[in-house]
Amino acid sequence: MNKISKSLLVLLLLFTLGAGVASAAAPVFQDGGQEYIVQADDWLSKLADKNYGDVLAWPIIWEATNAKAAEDDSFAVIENPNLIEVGQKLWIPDTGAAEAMMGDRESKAGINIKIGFMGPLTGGAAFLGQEQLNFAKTAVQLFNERTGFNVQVTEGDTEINPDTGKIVAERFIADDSVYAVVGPAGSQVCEATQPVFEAAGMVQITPSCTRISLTDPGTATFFRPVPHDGLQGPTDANYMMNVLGVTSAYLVDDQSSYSTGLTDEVEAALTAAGATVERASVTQQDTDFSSLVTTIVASNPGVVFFPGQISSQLGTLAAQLQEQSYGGTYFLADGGFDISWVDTAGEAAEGTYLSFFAPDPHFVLQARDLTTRYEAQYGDYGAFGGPSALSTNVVLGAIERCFNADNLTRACVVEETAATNLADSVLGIPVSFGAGNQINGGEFFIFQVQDGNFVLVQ
Amino acid sequence: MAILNVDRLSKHFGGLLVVNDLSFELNEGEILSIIGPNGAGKTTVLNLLTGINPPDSGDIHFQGQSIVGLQPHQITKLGMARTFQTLRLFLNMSIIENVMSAAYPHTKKGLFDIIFRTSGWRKEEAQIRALAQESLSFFGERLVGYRFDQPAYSLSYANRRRLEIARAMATKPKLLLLDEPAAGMNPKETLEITELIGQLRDKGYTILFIEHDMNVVSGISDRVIALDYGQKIAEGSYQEVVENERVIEAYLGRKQSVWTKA
Amino acid sequence: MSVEKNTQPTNPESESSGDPRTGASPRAGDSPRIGVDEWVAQADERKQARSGFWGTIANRWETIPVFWRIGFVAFILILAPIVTNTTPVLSLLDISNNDFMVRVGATFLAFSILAIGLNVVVGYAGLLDLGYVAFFGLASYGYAYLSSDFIGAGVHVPYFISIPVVVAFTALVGYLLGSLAIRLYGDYLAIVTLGFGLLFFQLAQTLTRVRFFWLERPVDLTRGPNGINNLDAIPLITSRIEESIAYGYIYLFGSTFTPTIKYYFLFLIMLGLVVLVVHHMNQSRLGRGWRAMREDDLAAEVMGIPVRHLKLMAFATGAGIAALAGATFAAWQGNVVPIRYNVLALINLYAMVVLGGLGSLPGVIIGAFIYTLLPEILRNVVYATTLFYVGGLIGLVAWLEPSKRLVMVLGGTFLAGLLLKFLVNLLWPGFDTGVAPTEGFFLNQWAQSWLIIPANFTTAGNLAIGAGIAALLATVSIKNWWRYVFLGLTIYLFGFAWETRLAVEPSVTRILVVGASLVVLMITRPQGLLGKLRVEIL
Amino acid sequence: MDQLPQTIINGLTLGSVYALIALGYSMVYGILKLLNFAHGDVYMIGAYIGYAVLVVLVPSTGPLLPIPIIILVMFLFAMVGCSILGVAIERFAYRPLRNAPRIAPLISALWVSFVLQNLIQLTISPRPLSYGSGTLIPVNSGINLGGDLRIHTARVLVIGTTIVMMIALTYFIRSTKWGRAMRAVAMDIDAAAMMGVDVNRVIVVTFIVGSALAGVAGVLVGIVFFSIQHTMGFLAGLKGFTASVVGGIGSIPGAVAGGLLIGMAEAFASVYISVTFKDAVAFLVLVIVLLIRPGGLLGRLLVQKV
Repeated sequence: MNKISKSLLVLLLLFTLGAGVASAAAPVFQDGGQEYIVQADDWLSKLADKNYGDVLAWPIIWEATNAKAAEDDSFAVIENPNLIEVGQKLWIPDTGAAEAMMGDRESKAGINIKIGFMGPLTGGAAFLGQEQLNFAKTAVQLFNERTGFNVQVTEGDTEINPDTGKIVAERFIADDSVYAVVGPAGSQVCEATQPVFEAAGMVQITPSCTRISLTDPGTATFFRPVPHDGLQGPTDANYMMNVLGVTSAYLVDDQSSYSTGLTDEVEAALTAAGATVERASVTQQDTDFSSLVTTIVASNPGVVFFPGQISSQLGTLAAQLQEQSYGGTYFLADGGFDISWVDTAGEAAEGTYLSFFAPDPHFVLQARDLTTRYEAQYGDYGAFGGPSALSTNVVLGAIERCFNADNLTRACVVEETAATNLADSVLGIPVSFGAGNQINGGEFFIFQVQDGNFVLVQ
Repeated sequence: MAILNVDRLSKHFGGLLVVNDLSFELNEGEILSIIGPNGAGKTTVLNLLTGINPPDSGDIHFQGQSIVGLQPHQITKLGMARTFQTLRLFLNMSIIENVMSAAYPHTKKGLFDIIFRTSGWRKEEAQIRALAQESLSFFGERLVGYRFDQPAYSLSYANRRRLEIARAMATKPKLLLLDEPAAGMNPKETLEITELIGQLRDKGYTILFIEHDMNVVSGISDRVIALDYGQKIAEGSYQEVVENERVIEAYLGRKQSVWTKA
Repeated sequence: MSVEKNTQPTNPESESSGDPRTGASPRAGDSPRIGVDEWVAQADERKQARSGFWGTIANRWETIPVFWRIGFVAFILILAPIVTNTTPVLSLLDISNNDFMVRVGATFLAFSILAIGLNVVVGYAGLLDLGYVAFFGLASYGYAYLSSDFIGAGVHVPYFISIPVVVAFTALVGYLLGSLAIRLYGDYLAIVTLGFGLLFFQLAQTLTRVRFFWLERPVDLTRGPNGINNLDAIPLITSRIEESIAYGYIYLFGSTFTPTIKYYFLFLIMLGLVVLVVHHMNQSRLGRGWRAMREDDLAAEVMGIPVRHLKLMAFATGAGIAALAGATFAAWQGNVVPIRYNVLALINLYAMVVLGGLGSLPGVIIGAFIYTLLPEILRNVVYATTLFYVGGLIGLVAWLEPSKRLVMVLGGTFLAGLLLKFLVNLLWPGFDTGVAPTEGFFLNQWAQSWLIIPANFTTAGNLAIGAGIAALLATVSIKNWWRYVFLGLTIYLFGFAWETRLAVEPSVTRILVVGASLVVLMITRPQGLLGKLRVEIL
Repeated sequence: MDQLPQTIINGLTLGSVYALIALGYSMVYGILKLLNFAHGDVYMIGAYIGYAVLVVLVPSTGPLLPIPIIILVMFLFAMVGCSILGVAIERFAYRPLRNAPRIAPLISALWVSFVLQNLIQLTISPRPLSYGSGTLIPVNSGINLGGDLRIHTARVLVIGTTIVMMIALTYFIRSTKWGRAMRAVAMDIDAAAMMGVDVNRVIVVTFIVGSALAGVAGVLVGIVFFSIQHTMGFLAGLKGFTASVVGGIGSIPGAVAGGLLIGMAEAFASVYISVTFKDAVAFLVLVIVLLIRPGGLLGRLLVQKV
C-alpha cells in the first residue's frame, strides 16, 4: 500500500506537468485552387479523398468554399458540412494550398485554448445551467469543426452561490489556457464575480444575469449580450396596460435573483401607470400553487405575471389557474419560452403571453446547425441555451480574431469582444456592445401561446 | 443535631401513591438505612430528597434550610450527594475525569480564568485533581495509578460501584445517599462495601442508604426505617425493625422471623 | 486511510508504559465489551491499528511533543500561501497565480472555525443543534446592517466595534433560543432547531417588504435572494508599518498581499485563537461538565453540575463562534446572500464534524480540510479520473488485501474485457467506434482502449451506472465465489460509466463521488477519522 | 367569493401527500430511532417510476388501457420499485451503522439523498418532467360542490387514496403478525429480539411499507400537481418529516394528523397571510407545537427512569 500511495503522488505530479502549449502559427491563405460543381453522390470527405488522398481533409474544402462565398456570391455557403446539394459551387484549393491549410489547422488544433463555463450545474437550477453548458459545448464543437481550432469547454458548478462562484472564477483565472468565461447565471453570482474577473482582465460574458446595475456602470471585462430587466419590465407592463387593457395585476416571483429583480421592475412600471398591484413569492421547490390560486381568484386581477424559470412551475400554475376557473390573463417572462411547460399545462396554456428578446430558437434559421446538433446530442431544450450559444460565439469570434492578429492574450480577447459587431447571430439578432458593455438595442418581443405554439404578437 | 428533617412527605405518580406521609430525621454522623420490599418507594424517597422529582406535599429541611423546589444541582451544592441503583457513570469519560467533574459545585473559576488559564485557575485545577485522587485512593489500589486515564466503561461492575461512590464524595457532601450500594455484588464484595460505609462514617459523612441485603443493613446501621407502599411501617434499631410484625408481614406476608441471626 | 487502519493485522508491538496486561484478547467486535477490563484488553489492538505506512507515521507523529506538533501545523499553514506563490510550485501545478488555492485555503479556515463552534455544541455538549447556520447567517446580516450602506445613508461602524457587537448579540440569541429549546431532548431538540434554521433562511429570502405600523412604507430588511452587497472590508492586516502603529493593524513583513491572502491570515489567526479558547474551555470544569451531561444529564445534574446553565453556555459559545466566522466571512466576501445559510451549508458543516470525528478538535479541522479540498480537486476532470481509478484500486487492495484473489479478479476482468472487445469487433465491426469526449488524459485513453464504447454511448452509460450499482450491491451481499464474478462486472461497468457519463459531467460526478465516499467512510468508520468509538448503552 | 371551502380542499390535498410521506418517516423512526432523510428521495423516485409507466402506457397516440387501470399500474410499479429501493438503502447504508453513534446514519442518510438526486439528474434529465395536466385526468373534471366550488377529480383521488392507505396500514399494524412484530420492535428492540422476533426482517418490512407509501405519494403528486423534478424530494421530505414530528413521531395516526395540520397550515397561511410565508408558517407550527407538547400532537414522551 505504501507503494501505491507514493505512486499516486508521483502520478498526480506527473500529469500536472503534462500540458504543453504549442506555438501559435499565423493563418495561411492562398489563392490557388479550382471551382467544382457538386455532383450526385458527392460528399465532402469523398472529394477530399479524391483531391488530396485524405478523407480527413474535408474541412479544407468547406472552409475554403465558405471563405470564397464571402467574396463571391456564386459560391455556395455550406452551413452543414454533412449536407451538400447537387449543383452547389465549391472551391477546392490545390494541393499546396491545401497542405498549408492542413498544416494551419493542425497547428491550430495543437493550441490549448479553453473557455470556462460557470453556472448552476447541480441542484434545483441544474436544468438551466446544464442547458446553457451544453449549448456552449455545441457552439464550441461547431466552431472547432469550422476553424480547426481545438477549443475546450471547462466547467465550474457555482450552485448559484456567490462564494462558490468566486472560487470557480479564480480557478479559471489561474489556468493560463482559459481565455474567456461564459456565465454565470444568477445576478448575485455575477455581481460577486465581476470584480474578480476585472482584476484578472478576463472576459466574462453572461447569458442570463439581467439585473440592471451589472452594466450600469459595469466593468471593462463584463459583457452582457442579452437585454436587462430595465427593458423587459416596462415592455411587459406596457403591454399589460395598453394592449391587454388590464388595471390590476398579481405578480408572483420565485425568490430567485432574476425573478425578484424583474418583478420589481414590472411592479414599478405598473404602479407608476396607476394599476393596482399585488405581490407574492413562491420558492423554486414549490410544486403546488392551489392556495396561491385561491387568493388570486379571490382578488380576480386582470393579469397574473409569473417570471418563473422552472418550466414545470409555470405549467402547474397555469393548470391550477384553470382548475379554479381564473378568467384573466396569464403572463410569463423568459422562462416561459420553453415548450415543455405548455405540454404540462395542456389547454390551460392557450392564450398565455410571454416576453423574450429573441425569436424562438426552434425556428431561427441561423441557429439550425446549432439546434439540430444539440437535439441530436442532448435532446429537447428551452429558452436558456440560445443566449449561452450566442455568448460563446461572441468570445470564440474574439479569440479567433486575436489569434489571427497573432496576439492571443486575455487582454486582446477583452478588446476584441468589446469590438464585436455581428450583423446576425444564432438568436437572429445583431450583436454589438454599447455603454457598460451592454448589448446595443435589445428589444423584447411579446409572444402568445396559440394552438400549443409561441406566436409573435408584438 | 438533625442534619436532615423530612416532614410529612407525599408523592404520587398517576393514581399510585408512592410515598405517603413520610417523616423522619437524620442526625449528623449517623448511618440510617431504609429498607422495604420492591416497589415500596425507597428510590423515590431519594429522588425527592435530591430534587429529581418534586414532592406533592411535605417539606424537607437540610441543615435547617428547606430544599423543596430547589434544582438537583443546587441541593448537591448544599452538601448532599447520591449514587444510583442503576449505575449512571459517565462511561466515556476517564475515571479521574468522572470524579473531577463532580467537583463542579464547589469550584468557581469562571470563563475568564478558564480561557486565560490564570494562576487561580491552575491552583483550583490542581486542587480538583488532588481531591479526585484522594477520593479514588479511598478504595485502595483499585482505581488509582494507570487507571486514572482509562475510560469508565472499561471497569468491572464492582469497580463501577466504587467509582460512583468516589464521584459522590468529590462533591464534598455532608450527607451521602447511597442507593443499594451492594446490588449485584458477590458476598465478598458486599462485605467490603459494608466496611467501606463504616469507614465513610468515620471520615465524617452522614449516610443514608437504601438496601435490600440485610447483611449490609445489619452490620452498620445506626437506625433503620422500613417502608411499605410508601409508608413508614417501622423505625428503630435494626433488631427492633426486623422483629416488627408489620415488617415481616410486608416482606413475607406471614409471621415468621428470618433475620434474627444478626 | 481509515480502511487501512482497520484491516491490517500485524504483530502487536509491546506497550512501553508497562501497564499490566491481564486479558489481552483478540478483538471480538467493534463495540467495546462491557464488564471486561476493556482498556487493558485493547492495548495491543490499539497498537495493531497503527501499523503499515500511515500507522508508522502516526506513531512517529505522536512521539513529538504537542507543542511542536501544533507549531509544525501552524508553520505549514502560515507558509502555505507564500510557498505556493513561488514560480516552481506554480509551474508545477500549471497555474499562473495562487489566488484560487488561497481562496480555497481561506474557505477551509473559515469553515474550520464554524465546524469547531458546531463541535462545541454537538461534540462536547451533545446537543444536536440543526439550526447552527442560522447563527452564522444572523451574524452576517448583523454585520451587514452595521457596516455597509444598507441602512439609511450608511452606518459604517468600524469592524472592531461591529464584530464584537454582532458576536455578543448572536451569542445572546443562541442563549435565548437555547432556553426555548432546552426543554426538549435529543431528536426533538434537533427538529426544533432545524425548524429555526429553515425559518431563518425563509425569512432572509422573503423579508423584503415588512410593514411596521409606525412607518408608512414597507421596509426591505434583507433584499431577498440578492442579499446585501458592498460590506466594509476588514483592514486588519497591513504591510505598511505606519498603518500598523496608527490603527493597530497586524503587521506582516514587507510583502504586498492580495486581499485574499490577508483574509487567509486573518482566518488563520482567528482559528488559532478559537482553537485555544475552545481547548481551554474543554480542559476545564466547564468542559468536564459538558461531557458529563452529554453522557448522562440527570447524573450530571445530581452531581451538582448546573446542566441547564451549561447547555445554554454551549449554545451561546457555539453561536458566538459561528458569529465570529459569519461576520468575518461576510466582510471577506463583501456580501451576504441567503443561499450561504441554507440547509446544504448545515449539512456540509455536519459532514465536516462527523467526518473528522465528533469531539476531536484536530479531527474537526482535518474534516473541514478534506471536505473543502476534495470537491475542489474533483472539479478537475483529470484529477477526478486519477482519484477514481487509483482510489478504486486502493479500495480493492484494502478490501481484498494484496492476494492471489485480487490478482485473479483484476487480471480476469482485464482479459475478459479484451476478449469481449475482440469479439465485438469481430462480430459487429463499426459498433465499437465511439470516442468519449475526455481531455486525452492517459488513464482515459487506456480505459477506452480496453472498453467497448459504442458510437452513441450516452444511454448505454446511463444504463451502466444503474447496472454498476446493482452489481456492486450484489458483490457486497453475496458471500460465495460468485462475488468475484460480480466484482469484475462492477469494475467493468463502472469503468464504462466513468468514461461515457461520469467524466463527461464532472459537476454531477463530483457530488456523487463525495457522497459515495462519505457513505462508505461512515460505514467503515462511524466515529470519524480521529473520533473515538463511544459506548452508548449501559 | 368565500375562500374557505377551497382553502380546505387545498389543505386536504397537500396534507394527504404530506401524511403519506410522514407515515414512512414515522414508522422508520418508531423502530430504528433513525431520521431517514433519504425518504423524500424515495418519494421522488416513486414519481419518476410513475412517469416511466405513464410514458409507456400513454404514448402520443392515446392511452393503451383504461385510465383507472393505468393509474393502478403506476401505483403498483412505484410501490414495488420504491420498496426495493428502500430495502436496498436500509441494507447498505443504515444496517452497517445500526450500532454506530446516532449521528453517523444521519449523515449517511443525507448523502444517500444527494446521491439519488444527482443520479437522477445524470441518468434521466435535469429538466422537470411533465405528467401532463390533461393526460390522465382532465383539469376541468371534478365534482361540483355548489356555487363556483368544484373539487378536481385528481384531488378526490389523492384524498381517497390516502384514506384507503391509512385504513390498510392501521389494519396491517393492528391485526397482522408483522404488525404486531413491528409494534414489539418499536417498544424495545432488544427485548423483541430476545423474544424471538427477527428484528432485521421486521425492519425490512417497515422499509418496504414506508417506501411503498412514499412511492404512492410520488405518483399522486405527479397526477395532481402535474410535474416532477429531481430535487422535489428534499423539501417534500422535510415537510413530511415536520408533519410526522408535529403529529408525534412514531405514531401512525399522529403522522396523518400532522400531515393534515401542516397541509392546512400552509393552505391557510397562503390564503390569509401570504403565500410568501407559507413555509415559514409550517416551520413555526412545528416549533410551537413542540414547545407546547414536546411529544407532538398524538405522541408520547418516554419517561426517564431513575
